[in-house]
Amino acid sequence: MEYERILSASGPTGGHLVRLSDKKEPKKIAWLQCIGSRDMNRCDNAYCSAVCCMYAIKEAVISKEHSGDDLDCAIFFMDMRTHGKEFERYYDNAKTKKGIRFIRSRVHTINPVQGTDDLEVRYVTEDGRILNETFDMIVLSVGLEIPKEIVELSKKLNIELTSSKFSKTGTFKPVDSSRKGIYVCGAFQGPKDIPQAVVDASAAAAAAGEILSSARNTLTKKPEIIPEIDVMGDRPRIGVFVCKCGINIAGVVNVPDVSKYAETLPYVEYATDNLFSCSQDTQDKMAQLIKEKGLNRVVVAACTPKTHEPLFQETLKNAGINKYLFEMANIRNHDSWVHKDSPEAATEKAKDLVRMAVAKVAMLQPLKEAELQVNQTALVIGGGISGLVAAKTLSNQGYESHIVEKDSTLGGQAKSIYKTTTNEIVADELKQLINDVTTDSKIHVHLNTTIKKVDGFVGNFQTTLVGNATETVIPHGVTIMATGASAYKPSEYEFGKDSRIITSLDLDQKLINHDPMLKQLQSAVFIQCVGSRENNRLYCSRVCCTHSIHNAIELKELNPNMDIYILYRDIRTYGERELLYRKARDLGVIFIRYSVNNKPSVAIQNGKMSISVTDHVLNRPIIIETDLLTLASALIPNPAEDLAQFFKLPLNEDGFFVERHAKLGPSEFATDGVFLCGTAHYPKPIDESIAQAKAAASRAVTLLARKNIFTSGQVAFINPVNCSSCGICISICPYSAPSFIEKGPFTGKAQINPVLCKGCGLCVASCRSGAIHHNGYDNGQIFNQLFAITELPN
Amino acid sequence: MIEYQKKIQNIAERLLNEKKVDVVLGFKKGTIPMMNQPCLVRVPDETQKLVWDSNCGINLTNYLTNRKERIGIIAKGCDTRNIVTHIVENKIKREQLVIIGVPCTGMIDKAKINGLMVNEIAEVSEHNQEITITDSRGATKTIQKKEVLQSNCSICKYKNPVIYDELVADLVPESKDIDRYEDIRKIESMASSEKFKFFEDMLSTCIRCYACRNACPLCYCPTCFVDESKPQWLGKGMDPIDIRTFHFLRAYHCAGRCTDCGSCERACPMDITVRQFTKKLEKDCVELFGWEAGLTLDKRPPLDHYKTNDPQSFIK
Amino acid sequence: MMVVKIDKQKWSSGINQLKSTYDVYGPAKQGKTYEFQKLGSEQLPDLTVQNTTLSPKSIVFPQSEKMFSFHTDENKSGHHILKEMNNQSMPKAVLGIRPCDAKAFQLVKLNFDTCEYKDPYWIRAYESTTLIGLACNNPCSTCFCTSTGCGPFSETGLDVLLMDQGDSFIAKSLTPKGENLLKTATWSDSFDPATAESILKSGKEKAESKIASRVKTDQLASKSIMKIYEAPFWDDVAFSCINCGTCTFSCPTCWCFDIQDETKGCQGIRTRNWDTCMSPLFTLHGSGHNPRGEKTSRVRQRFMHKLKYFLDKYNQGIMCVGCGRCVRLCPVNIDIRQICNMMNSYQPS
Amino acid sequence: MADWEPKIVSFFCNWCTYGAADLAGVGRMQYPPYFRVVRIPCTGRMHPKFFLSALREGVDGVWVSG
Amino acid sequence: MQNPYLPYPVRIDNVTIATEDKSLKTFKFIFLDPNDEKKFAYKAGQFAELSVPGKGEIPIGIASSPTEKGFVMFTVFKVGLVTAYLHNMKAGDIMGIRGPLGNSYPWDLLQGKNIVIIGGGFAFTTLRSSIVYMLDPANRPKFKDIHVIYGARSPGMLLYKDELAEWERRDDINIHMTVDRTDDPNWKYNVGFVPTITEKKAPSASPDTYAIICGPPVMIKFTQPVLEKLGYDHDHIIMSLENRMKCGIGMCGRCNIGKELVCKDGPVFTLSELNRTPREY
Repeated sequence: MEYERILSASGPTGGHLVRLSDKKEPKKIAWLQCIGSRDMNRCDNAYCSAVCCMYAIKEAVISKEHSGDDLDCAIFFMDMRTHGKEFERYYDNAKTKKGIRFIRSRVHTINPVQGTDDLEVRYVTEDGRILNETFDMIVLSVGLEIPKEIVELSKKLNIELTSSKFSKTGTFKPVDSSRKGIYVCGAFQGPKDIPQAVVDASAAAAAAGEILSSARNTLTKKPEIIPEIDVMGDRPRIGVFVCKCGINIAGVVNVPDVSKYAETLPYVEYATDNLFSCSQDTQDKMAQLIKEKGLNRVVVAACTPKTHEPLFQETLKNAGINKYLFEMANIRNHDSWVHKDSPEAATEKAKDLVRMAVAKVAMLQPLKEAELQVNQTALVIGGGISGLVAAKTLSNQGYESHIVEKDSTLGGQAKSIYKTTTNEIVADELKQLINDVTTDSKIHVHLNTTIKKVDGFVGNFQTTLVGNATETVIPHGVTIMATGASAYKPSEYEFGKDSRIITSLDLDQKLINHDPMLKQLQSAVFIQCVGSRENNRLYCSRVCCTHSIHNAIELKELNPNMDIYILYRDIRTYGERELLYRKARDLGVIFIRYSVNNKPSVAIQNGKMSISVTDHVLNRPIIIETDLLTLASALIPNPAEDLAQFFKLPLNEDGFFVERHAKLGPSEFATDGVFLCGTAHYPKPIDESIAQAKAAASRAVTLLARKNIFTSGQVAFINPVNCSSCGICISICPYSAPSFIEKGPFTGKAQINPVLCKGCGLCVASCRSGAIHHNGYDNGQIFNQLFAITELPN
Repeated sequence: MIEYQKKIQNIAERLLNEKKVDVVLGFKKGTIPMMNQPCLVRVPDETQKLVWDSNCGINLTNYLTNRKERIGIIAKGCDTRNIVTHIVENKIKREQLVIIGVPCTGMIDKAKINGLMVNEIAEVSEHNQEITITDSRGATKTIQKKEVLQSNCSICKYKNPVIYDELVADLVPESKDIDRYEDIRKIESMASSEKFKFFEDMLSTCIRCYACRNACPLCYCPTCFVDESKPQWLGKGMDPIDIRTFHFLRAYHCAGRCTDCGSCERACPMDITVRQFTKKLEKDCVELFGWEAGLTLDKRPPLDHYKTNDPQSFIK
Repeated sequence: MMVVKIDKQKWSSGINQLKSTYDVYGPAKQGKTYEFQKLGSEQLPDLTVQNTTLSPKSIVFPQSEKMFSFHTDENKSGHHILKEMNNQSMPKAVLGIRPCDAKAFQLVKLNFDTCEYKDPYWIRAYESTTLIGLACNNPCSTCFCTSTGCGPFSETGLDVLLMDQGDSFIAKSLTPKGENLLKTATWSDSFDPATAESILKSGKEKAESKIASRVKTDQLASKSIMKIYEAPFWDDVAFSCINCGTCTFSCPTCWCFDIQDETKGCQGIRTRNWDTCMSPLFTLHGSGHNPRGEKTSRVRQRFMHKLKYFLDKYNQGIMCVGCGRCVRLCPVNIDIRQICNMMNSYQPS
Repeated sequence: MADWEPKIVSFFCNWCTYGAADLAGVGRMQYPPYFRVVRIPCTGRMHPKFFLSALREGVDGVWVSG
Repeated sequence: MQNPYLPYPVRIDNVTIATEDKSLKTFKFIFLDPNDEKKFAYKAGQFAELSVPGKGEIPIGIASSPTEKGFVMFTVFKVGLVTAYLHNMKAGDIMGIRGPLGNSYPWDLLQGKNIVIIGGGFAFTTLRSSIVYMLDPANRPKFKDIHVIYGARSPGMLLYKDELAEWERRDDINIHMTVDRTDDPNWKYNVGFVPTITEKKAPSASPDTYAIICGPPVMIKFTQPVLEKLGYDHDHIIMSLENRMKCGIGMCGRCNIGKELVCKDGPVFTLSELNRTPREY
């Protein structure tokens, strides 16, 4: 955390990477992993904090970006746990392209180097050598733990905690605390990174929404609507409000001068300055001035529109002016804050920015927002556990849904899984869930069904289903993608050549069936990362370490004398799963690390199966004879290219869907009205899939709960007279907003559906004919800004 | 060439007789040497006026735009590539066309021939790959056609039609290992001041007649950007910056679509080598996207569609 | 009238003499083409070229011409009020202009110098220009000046006519302007006018005999506008047209122009630029309606204007001097000679 | 050249670089006052016209980022 | 040499919104130099180039009457670059007027005649000029009966509403207002297109009756046959054209119809004159 602040532009060193003690720029930095995690000796935190590996890598990479390639970054670690989406690729990149040193080791002491602020790290490598290395700076990757007060609070609330003091939740109820009506999310439930925390948050909101659904819309108030004044055809009367922002702007920019200057600009009827434009009383004053002076367009020269545009637009609305007749001049973030040593130049720049804003606002026209009805039904694609939970969550909140499953049964991958890590029997839970879904009158299940065509857009999709030799068109308002993933069928390790070589799911099947052969086994071997974390599948399948370890424990419990070997690259039992890893070791499961360049090999001779692997401690090959080889094969996404096309959704190079935002929008797409959950997003265990299913449902409800939605007025539109029908807009739009007109005098010309348009302007820029215009960013408006840059009016 | 011509006339006559097309689009003999005129033939009897020789450099695709009838069109390699682009861009439908493909051995460059004689050229005839020039005083000269090819034809990679329904002769061998971009690399290697001077000189004689634009089959917009009035952002006078802006943006509009048919250069009354602009973008499209225009009906040019996996290495 | 003989040696010294009083223009190689250019201090007109690619009309009527200036700064006086530009320059002398191009100025004058309105820019420029024509000993194959009321030795519109005699020119002044110029150039080796006339006469006959290209215009005046306008051949005539401005911009008699304001900051100018009836924009209404929206109507307009409307309006022949430029330069071989003959011989059924 | 102050027009995507420029302000990073930002809804909106026109208007540089 | 391209500087005296959709505004101009007003001696039916420095010029029919002194008035429809800019100008702004240009309605010929004015939409401007001119006490006796048929899309789109009401009250002029359609219960005049109302209200033809038509092409197209039906000779149907113009003085070459230049030889032509020209308007 402290290091993050040093790297931050707003941190104590202004983003300059220096050692705090002597302000020296470090040349060598070490990160020490697992400080306060995976450690019973010093801190009693047996769990893995799940996020630190990735943070350390990120910090190292960013440090290099700050300070150049000369900076030496070393990360001391035990297992590298980059199990998140796109993390493995980042890790690989850090290792191979950025030159970050990853040192698998145990650090035992850090000694200050006499007479300097440097530190010497003493560590033991895997092969047992003791080495010293001196660093300018050491960053401790300190783990996460629950503060005492929270533990206290939990007691008061009567919430049960785990041994690691995280809130206890169940795999199938990942956000339910032990007490009904109290839901948990984020790191309180277990150590986790941002996307997972965001997922949990949405899921918790969904869970809360489920029990509150009967109270929905009982406390809403209708805001008073101020009639909009028709300003079309009127001469622009521009008001300019220049904000001092306390001293944030006025401390550098001569604000009265700027506001006086603004008065001289064309069409400006009124200009003034404010201490804080965003304060409520200033807002009221502005609304009053707009009315008094008959202003019909407003420029606020202040901070950034990214945060304050909506606020001022609201002020315009309150004054009866269309909210799009507004422009901000960013004289704080882009001016006073960044030119504080040249107040004169900053004042000149502020004038330029105001002049540009005035030039643009004069050209702006009132815009209408398209209003559309929302069909309050959801389509859930995929009848696996995620899809089922999503549909059920929606139903609990009162919304209908259709589940489309290409298979003949519901349940997906969960059907093949034996137990959860907390020893719940998956089949029992799944049966209950399927029963809940199939008996729910609000959920319609379509088995053996695929999707043929999708028309429409957010609020009004029309999807053609094909199943059982019939086609049905389902109207729906939102879509949840829960298409899932499946186990990779290995081609390595002689798989398929011997019945003793099986996959993890095959082993689950044997466990489910209580296969008697399991008890007979003398020896069992697991090989991890089969098909994951290499070559064309450069991602971690996330679930396999835990799965194999859990199954190893199961086997040990069946037959404690069985010799069990787990051949792995890094053990990734993130969070409290680490406890299982520990338990397995306690039970005598033998863990042997192999390197990706030197994989184990399998030999079958005279009916005997033996596995050869180079032991990382002894550094020589050992041969294990075994009766059962379980391959922890990768989880690969189910093919979804067609669906991606239908809904205009992006897929990453591994075939997983790309969410709206990796951190902040994990359960939704950039395409409005389409949501994402489960292993179609990335490999994940059942609890995380369920959480994300709830999260996707929760995000979907934000749309479904509204009868109608308004789209932005800042969209593209086509003047058909100038359209040359070349089709470039249709081809280039990522959102399918343009189409050819099929009827009427402009048949064959293009048109844009304002509901689908995101206003990116790609079509506008691509249209050679100049037929496409952009409300809010039209050529004339941008040209006016451009001309205002170079034109000195007086 | 005369064999070509006969074959063209026969095919045109047959297509009209069989009512496969309503009109045939071809060339008729021009009124001055080295000039043929695009024409429409509507009845079988008139097909005899169709000609073919090395002066058919105008790209007839230009005349297809937005036509409604069924058309037989005589098309060289480059023309067919533009037909492809026209179909892709909804300017004509494939079903409307019977493409009479001409395996092309190149068109001759008027200016080069004019430069060979002191006096005015009175007549130019051709036989096989030889050109015989007669001047106004009766002097003659015979040269190899390849010496006087239009500069785009001498570096042509697609002499044969890429799409056709009829063929007037056997396909001709395509040239291999052509360096299409020698001139462009030379410009690219210039320092920016040199480049500036180069373009300044190159465009100094431009009279903004827009013949280059109008001869180009790609330029079919109802309102060209130079004519936009709301806002009018491009001056209409002889300001060199406005002239340059026109040429640059015209070239941009042809990026990924230009087939280097040479119509623009051929049309220029001031002999400006305007192809150097479009060729630069052609080179970029080849290098960045592996794209050559007008070879397939199934794909749109690289700058015409949105792909999440477009190369981004040039963004730095 | 004054006739002098200009020895080729005196030719260059005379021209340099002229340059102190006149801006001297003459044909010169520009890029790949020959055009009329203002000659530099030691530069001589290149008279080997048969005729320039573009007509010399731009010397009097530039393609872009500033008309007025203004400013929009409300803090200064006179804002938003147009002021005439000071376009005054030295008198111009155009050496080596062909008789056809000189005659063209006479036709264009009918447009710019009318009894109701006078175009001060054109008139001032024209009046300060002295045209020293070079008779065409070797007309081009596309020249048809003899059928347009002009000819290779035509004197109409010229101030001086030169005839190349190998090592000398015979120069015949036709106006006081021309006489002045000869004097300024100190080209004063007098030559017997009668001999000159006979040389010119034979030269003229010889040159005219070389002109094989002809158009017929005798029936044009008697036909009704509406009949020719409605003739069926216009679609065919216009078919190959690509709507470029080559024909109009290269033509010595096309005068159409557009007026545009250009501003930069508070400073602005009103300019006029050549325009072309080939462009759909030429007649496009603000409402989107276009009286000549179709290519055919624009091509028809060009030929009707030159060969019929002008003839009817001024009764001064057709608005074409037969220079052949549009025939040579049209990218798609639209040939005014063919069209003129079609119009002339058209008999409505 | 020492006193030369370029005028650079910066076309910034609303979703990334514009916000980044905001953050530069939040972080009080100091840079020369030569840039004038034009906010565009996405760099996809960027049209060759804008480059050409900006240069024609006399700016010294065009910076597109997003 | 007088420069015919040089506008007279004027100041906008006031701007009023002319129609409910604000697409038309009426501008009153005052000449900065009072002598220019004398030079700008015009007749009803002529037009002028409104010159907005920096934007350009537009030809607009003069809406004021020569009998109204001290100002000139134009009603401008917002359609292009110049008019859009003009619509955003305000009283006090300086610009230019160049003119008067073109011919006028043939007032000498019309003396002593019955006049039927047929107008539609925003082309009513020069007709207002003509009506005010004819109603001037000094001029009214020169004319016999005056009929005005004027239509607009809706009541709110009628120009010069106050004056229409005033003329309506007079007995020396017959005003027939019509709108294409309206749901205004207070609308007490005609509903229907101009040609239909013309057929009903226009006096039948006589050698002494002249019709002046000014309106959108579609109105003219359908009114012509009506007048023919009523017996009007083509010599007695007078129309005003609006072609794209730049110079306004017959030099720039774009506004011709046949050999006639609309800006200089027109814009007013009789139908029989137009019959002899190509229909390029």
